[in-house]
Amino acid sequence: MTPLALLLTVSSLLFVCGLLAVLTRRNAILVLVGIELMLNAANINFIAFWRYGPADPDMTGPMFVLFSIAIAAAEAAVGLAIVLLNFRHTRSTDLNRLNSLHG
Amino acid sequence: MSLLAMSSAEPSLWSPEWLPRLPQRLVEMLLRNCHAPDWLVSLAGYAVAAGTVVAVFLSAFALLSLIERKTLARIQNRLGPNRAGWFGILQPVADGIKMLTKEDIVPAKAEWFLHLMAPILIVVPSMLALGVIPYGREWVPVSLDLGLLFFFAVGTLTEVAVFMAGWASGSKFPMLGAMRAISQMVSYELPLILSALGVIMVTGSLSLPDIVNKQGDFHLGFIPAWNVFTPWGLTATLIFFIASIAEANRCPFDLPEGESEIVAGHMTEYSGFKYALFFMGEYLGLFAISGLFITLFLGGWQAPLPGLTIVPSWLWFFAKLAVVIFTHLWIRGTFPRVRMDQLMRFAWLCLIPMALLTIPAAGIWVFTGGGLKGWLIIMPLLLVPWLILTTVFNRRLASQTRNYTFADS
Amino acid sequence: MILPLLILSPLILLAALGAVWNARPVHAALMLALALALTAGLYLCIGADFIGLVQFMVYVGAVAVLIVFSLLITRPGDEAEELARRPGSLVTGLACVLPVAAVLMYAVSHTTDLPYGTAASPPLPLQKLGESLFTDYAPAVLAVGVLLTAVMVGAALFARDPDKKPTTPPES
Amino acid sequence: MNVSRKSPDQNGGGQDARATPRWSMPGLGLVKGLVVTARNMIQSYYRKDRMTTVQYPEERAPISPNFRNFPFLCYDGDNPATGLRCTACSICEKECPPQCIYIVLDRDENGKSLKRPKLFDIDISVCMNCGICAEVCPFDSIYMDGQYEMSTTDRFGGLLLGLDRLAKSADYHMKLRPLEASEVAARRKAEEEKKLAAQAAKEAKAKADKEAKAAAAQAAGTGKGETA
Repeated sequence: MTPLALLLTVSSLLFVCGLLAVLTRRNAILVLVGIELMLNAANINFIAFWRYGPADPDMTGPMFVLFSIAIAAAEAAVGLAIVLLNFRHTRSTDLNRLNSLHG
Repeated sequence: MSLLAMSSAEPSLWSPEWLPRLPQRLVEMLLRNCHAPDWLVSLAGYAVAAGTVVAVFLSAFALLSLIERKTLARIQNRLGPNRAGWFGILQPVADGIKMLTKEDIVPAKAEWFLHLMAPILIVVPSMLALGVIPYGREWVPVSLDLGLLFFFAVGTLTEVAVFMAGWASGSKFPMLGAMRAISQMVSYELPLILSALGVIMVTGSLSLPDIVNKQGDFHLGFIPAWNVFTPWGLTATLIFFIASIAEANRCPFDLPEGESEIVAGHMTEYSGFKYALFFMGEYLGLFAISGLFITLFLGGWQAPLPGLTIVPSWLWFFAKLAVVIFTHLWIRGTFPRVRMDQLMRFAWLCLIPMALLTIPAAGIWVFTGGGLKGWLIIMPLLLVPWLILTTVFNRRLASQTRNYTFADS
Repeated sequence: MILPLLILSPLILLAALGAVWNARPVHAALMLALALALTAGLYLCIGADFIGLVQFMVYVGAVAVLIVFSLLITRPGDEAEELARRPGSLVTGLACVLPVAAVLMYAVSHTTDLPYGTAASPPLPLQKLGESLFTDYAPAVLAVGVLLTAVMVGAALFARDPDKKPTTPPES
Repeated sequence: MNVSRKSPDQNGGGQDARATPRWSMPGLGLVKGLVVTARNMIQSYYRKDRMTTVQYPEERAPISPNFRNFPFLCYDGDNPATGLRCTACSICEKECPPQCIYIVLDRDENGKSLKRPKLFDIDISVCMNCGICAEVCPFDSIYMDGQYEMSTTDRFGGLLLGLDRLAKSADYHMKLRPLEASEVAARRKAEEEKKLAAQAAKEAKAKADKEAKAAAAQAAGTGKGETA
């Protein structure tokens, strides 16, 4: 097994884990946990292809990961702020109870 | 490992400059003479180097725990510990014996695994951070290209550890203490890192030995070219120092463990050796952050005057460390604990804007080439916002002054 | 070079599974922190030191702590009984996830056919990374800066109490 | 600053802090505080009057004459067995709120009271130092002590004081609380003198009575004899 294949397997399984968390968790914060896992899986792919893929003198992979990390942090901050704001209204972070908008 | 870069210079074995690395080199020589494989030689060398740092700082920790009590006592016109041994010199030993022989209590509602891991995770990052600081010209335990980033990265582990301690104890005061600690650390990490960015810009490197080497010159023949002697560096020094007090959880920013309010914060439910580990982690963290402060702004191991370079460089480092640590003690003995809202407002409204300003100031300093011109341009740039910020800050606090009817009589 | 990867990969997956399956929210968040920290270790092992340390600092130091902190503020109960009571969501989740997993694994198994198996790029040159970050990628850096500023202001506004009234007592 | 220089106490600068100027250099107050503590620290090394610590087991702070601790029994003279002022009247025993006093009256073989205690125990693990026993004692016998090093390794016997440990001489009382003791001594002396005088008067009276009676008897005898 080459390192590339190993890393890609890890990253796809990590992605699947994240997806499962997003689909099954009811707590909004834990759904964010799943999203972080999925972003992380994508980052592993970028690094793996930069390191073990075709030669990449421009370092596009790490660069993309840097931006991705910055945006993931921003996403977590905004996401958690929204969850907290919602928590202040409904006293709950349960996604199944956020149904006041469906017709 | 790509992270590790061996130092290649090989001066005489007995020069004082190399004294702290003598054990490491002796072990390496011994192993080479026994025809040990190369990886074993370097591994053993690193182990001994790490052991040297740990031994030095653990004894410094023991000494500091005594000196702190003596200094605070003198500030309050007391005598301090003076029973165990001559002038209380054996007090750390007595404390250690007491700590080690105490019962280790895990509360019934605690999660024992996290409860156990938290004190370990407090000590480990401090030890790791101590490993990258250049203590002398030839004494850098591990010379990393990304030393500064590494330092900050392992420093963030403390937050997780504090949270684990607070949460795993399963009781109220630790929880409150952990929440206070996390919000404080997150808030003060920003000015800490932002004020270090100017140094990175001017040096053009994240490697701590490079940063120290860059500060080796003397202006006008006697003013050391330390970063503190530049306008942006002075501001960054103050900000970094204040933020480092908060990061080390020391007075006046010791809210996470304010004894009079929440017992001992996240350490409330700990006893015996685990408590000692917390104590140790705190002091090692203080050493580490003070060491970084010296490295970034006070010229690391550089001598303060040109003629004094004959003194071994690591002695200069430890002299500066002693001065910085004493300042910490002095501040602890002087200022009362701040309130939580004051703490947060100070970080976000005062420190972070000023820390952000030091970055363009450092850029201007580089482009004007320093000197008098740099001072003239940068000083107003920093001084005016500082006066505005502090005045506004003081005003807002002054409007909330409380009259104590009985205490003031 | 593959040995550290072989050690780290299953650990990452186990930690991620812990983050997904653990019924106690705080444990799940700590498992996430562990998974992210181990991923940082993975980056260090394959020569992306800078990315690894940044990952550690941002994900473990900021994102995981943020998640843990909001868990403390909201104090959710354990999800164990809920998960046990409604296995339907689990079945649905798995039904959605397994095809995705199958597709991904198929793709990965074909990626191994690519001719390159060993390191093609040198370890990350930091100087060059910084230079291209502020020349070629300068617009992107500016955009991220604007984004982060907006996020900081926005999050502060979101999280602020609109009126200073005490919050309503929680309905039990 | 002037204020603090005049009085090098810890609260130096408290006065001018109240008269805060409208605007001062930000951070100046912090520096002032640091100067105060630095002066404290440095002067503590050469100014003896700053250091108030008394190194306890080697040296002791003098106790105040008003300091009162567990009770003791006073005796006159040198022999506690004979000089004890206590008459075992049991007033203190009855008044003691936590009832920590236990008295047994000493009697001779005929069951007649000897007006002295056979047993006088105070359990100081129960005693609450209220001093009521000392107040109610009509015989100036029980007083509050100034002793504070009462710790013992024996939880029961060590804290149960018997006559041997309770009895202390009047000289000790005089040394402990000279004012109160001399007052008591003067009063006792006066009483003693009064008693002596009364006794003398009584004796004189008795003698006079006796003489008068004798004289009367004689007179009657003679009168009787005369009449008979």
